[in-house]
Amino acid sequence: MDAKTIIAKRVAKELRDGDLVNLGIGLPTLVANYIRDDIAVHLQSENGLIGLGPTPIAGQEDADLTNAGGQYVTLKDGGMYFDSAVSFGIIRGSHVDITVLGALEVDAEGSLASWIIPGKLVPGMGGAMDLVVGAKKVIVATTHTNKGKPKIKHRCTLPLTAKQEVDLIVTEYGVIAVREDGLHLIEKHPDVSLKTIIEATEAPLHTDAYKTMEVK
Amino acid sequence: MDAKTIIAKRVAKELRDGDLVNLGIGLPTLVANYIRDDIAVHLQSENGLIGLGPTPIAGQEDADLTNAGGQYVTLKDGGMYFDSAVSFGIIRGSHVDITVLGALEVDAEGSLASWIIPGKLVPGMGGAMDLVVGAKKVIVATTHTNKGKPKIKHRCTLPLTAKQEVDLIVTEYGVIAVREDGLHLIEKHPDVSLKTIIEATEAPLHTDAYKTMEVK
Amino acid sequence: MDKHLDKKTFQTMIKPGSTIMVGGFMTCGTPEILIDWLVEAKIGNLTIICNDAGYENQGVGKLIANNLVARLVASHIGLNPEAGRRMGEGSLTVELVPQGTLAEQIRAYGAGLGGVLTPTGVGTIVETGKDVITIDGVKYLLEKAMGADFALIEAREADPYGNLVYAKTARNFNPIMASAAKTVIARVKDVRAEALDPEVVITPHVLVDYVVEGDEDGR
Amino acid sequence: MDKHLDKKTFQTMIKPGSTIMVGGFMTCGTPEILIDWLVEAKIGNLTIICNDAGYENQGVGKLIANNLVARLVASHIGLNPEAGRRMGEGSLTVELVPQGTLAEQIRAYGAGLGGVLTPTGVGTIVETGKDVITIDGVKYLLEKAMGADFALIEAREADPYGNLVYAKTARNFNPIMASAAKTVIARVKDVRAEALDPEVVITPHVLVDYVVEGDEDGR
Repeated sequence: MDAKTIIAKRVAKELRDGDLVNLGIGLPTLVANYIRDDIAVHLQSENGLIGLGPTPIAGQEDADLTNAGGQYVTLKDGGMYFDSAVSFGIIRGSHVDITVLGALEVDAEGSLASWIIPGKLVPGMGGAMDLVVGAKKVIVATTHTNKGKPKIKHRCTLPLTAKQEVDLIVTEYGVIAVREDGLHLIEKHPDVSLKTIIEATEAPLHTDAYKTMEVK
Repeated sequence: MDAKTIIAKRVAKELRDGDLVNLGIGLPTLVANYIRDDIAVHLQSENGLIGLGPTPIAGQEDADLTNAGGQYVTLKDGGMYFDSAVSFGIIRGSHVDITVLGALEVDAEGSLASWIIPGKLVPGMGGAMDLVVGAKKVIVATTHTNKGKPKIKHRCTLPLTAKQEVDLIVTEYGVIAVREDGLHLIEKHPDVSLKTIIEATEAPLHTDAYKTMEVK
Repeated sequence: MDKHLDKKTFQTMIKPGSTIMVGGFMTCGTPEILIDWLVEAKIGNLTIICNDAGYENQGVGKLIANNLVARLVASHIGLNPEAGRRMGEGSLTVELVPQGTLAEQIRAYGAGLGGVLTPTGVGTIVETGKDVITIDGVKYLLEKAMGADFALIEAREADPYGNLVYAKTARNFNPIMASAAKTVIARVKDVRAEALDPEVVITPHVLVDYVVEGDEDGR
Repeated sequence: MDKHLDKKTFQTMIKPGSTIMVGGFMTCGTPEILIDWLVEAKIGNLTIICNDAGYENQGVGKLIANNLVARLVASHIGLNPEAGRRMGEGSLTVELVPQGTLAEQIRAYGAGLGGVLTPTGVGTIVETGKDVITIDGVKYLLEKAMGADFALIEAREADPYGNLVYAKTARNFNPIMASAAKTVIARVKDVRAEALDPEVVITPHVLVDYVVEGDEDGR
């Protein structure tokens, strides 16, 4: 199983029946494929809908129905549309239970950098700043390193998306909880050594109480 | 013609084709009866509609369709409903062309007192403060005196609804414009002497350029 | 997800001393039956946030008449002399707020804002005790967001998911209150069998915790 | 009241140097034909307020590619490399704003508020140069209201009064922009013969100054 699949499957286990969830562009989008069939999870797309359904069948795309990545999507029964002010009211107002998004860097304080590499990549923050500040639970879904370089830092070096808002970091190596006293490895991939994880993590990591990560 | 009719008819002449207008409870409501047939004036009711129509025929009242006074009303073709935040967004955001409301006192600076007589009458301001601050043009429609006591003061003595927001005062004696340098009598009822008006007005009144008020 | 709520659970859920937003404008769009349930269970010491005080025997006026309200936040109380009387004698604390400010404070809370800057009330007694902030030469009052423990709202119709649409001017404060309380209880005239048209939903189901259905509205 | 607007009048009405809000989210809900009219008339030195920079040959990207934009206020520009290039070389000023803040600033202007207090951006570079206001121990940024000379919006349908409804996620920024500009021009796919249902109108006709009807949307 590749890293992205491991991560997406593990994040999906965080979702509960009735949750309103926003999945960021890229890796987080894959989470939708692994949501249990026996629970109702409502996916929000910040461009203005709740009830995001699967990708439309080829030829049935509707130019007026896209997600926040600009891709064609569908709407599930019971879903609805709203404007951008309402959409971010729902986001900022703590009505979103979980937001899942990627990271350039995430740190020991739970701060996240995900929207700009000054002088190199300036796409803009889009809705990420509001999502990270507003959602009840913030899950960062990211590969543990970027080409071997740790993404989980002592302190972020890039401009922040939000300060001290991340609750959980899910990588292909394990699951890390952000707590008052720093980062805690709470689950470890059975095939990855603790040494590997510690070496791939710049931030100090509490490793005194972890379980085996469910990988299936 | 009684005072209220004179006032309502004169205020109606201020309305232009396409105007969005809010008529306060009481005397201002009567203005609706005198709007020219050849113009489209859109009446807003701050409890949540644009397109206020006439009072329903007896027996056809709808408990879900009332005005801001709690009275049964109707909706004209092209009208629509909205919530209170949208309603006051329209009001505060200068989308209302004219608001017409009554007064306990109005003064030489264009300040208005209309919502409270401390220790005696405390109904609350309702939507009046927002309307007076938000509307493009504020018309006070009031009898010139309260049982002979001037209502048009040098300075209001009662708690204000809004400071320096009134544009025009229409009474049964005439029409008074509020300008930088104070109050200007711009129209005088043909049957009322200038002396009567000046005596019934506590605020100083510029009377150097008035026309005859159209009373019909 | 079953959002049905019965009277007994309702009466157990709402504790004395709660802060409750009640929808409606002079009782148009007020969930009378939920108020009756509060009165029946004598749940008191309440802070009520509502556009107005209703009438003496209608809307939140019933709570006031039954001595269940300690504090009322409203834009006017003129049609309920009993509220004025109790305010005068000191048995009811009334906080009067401009209607547009009240709407905006509720919306702000629901939208996760700390507050808004409004020109309404500048230079009046509404300004008392508030921060005045000048932007580009214009004065504004800083009005803080306002939330509640419960919102009791009324809608025309719910769908099986709990999406809501409203009836005419009975909409008023109901949709914004649905965003601003920890627990939102909607009394609806009907629950339809099919999902509502996604273009016309006013209150998304995720904001609605419980739905009380019934034809009897107590009016 | 006839709200019909033709190309020639449109091109005369909008002056170089104007501030223009353009609806749409990655061009979904962007009035392409109105942008084409601006490009054709070479109306330049514009400040554009839009969720994003569109694509290189779509949406407001067409204005950027034709060198008509001096300043862009948006939440991201990632799908239009040309915007990034021009930003880098300094021929385009880009002001990046969190999406929810942008929406709220526009809504605030339309609703006559001076600004709002948002927790978004606290502790980030978005905070730079802004007032930080603490309420009940929580920090908020004071974000000012944002208006424009023109709003160019797209709707699914207008009625003869100019009331608007939108199509699915093409709604996005369009309704709030309709409240925040001196002159609002709506491009609609159709103008229907009868008034819209008063319960489903999203943008009231009083906010809409002009309507451009047409089947060709230029996409």
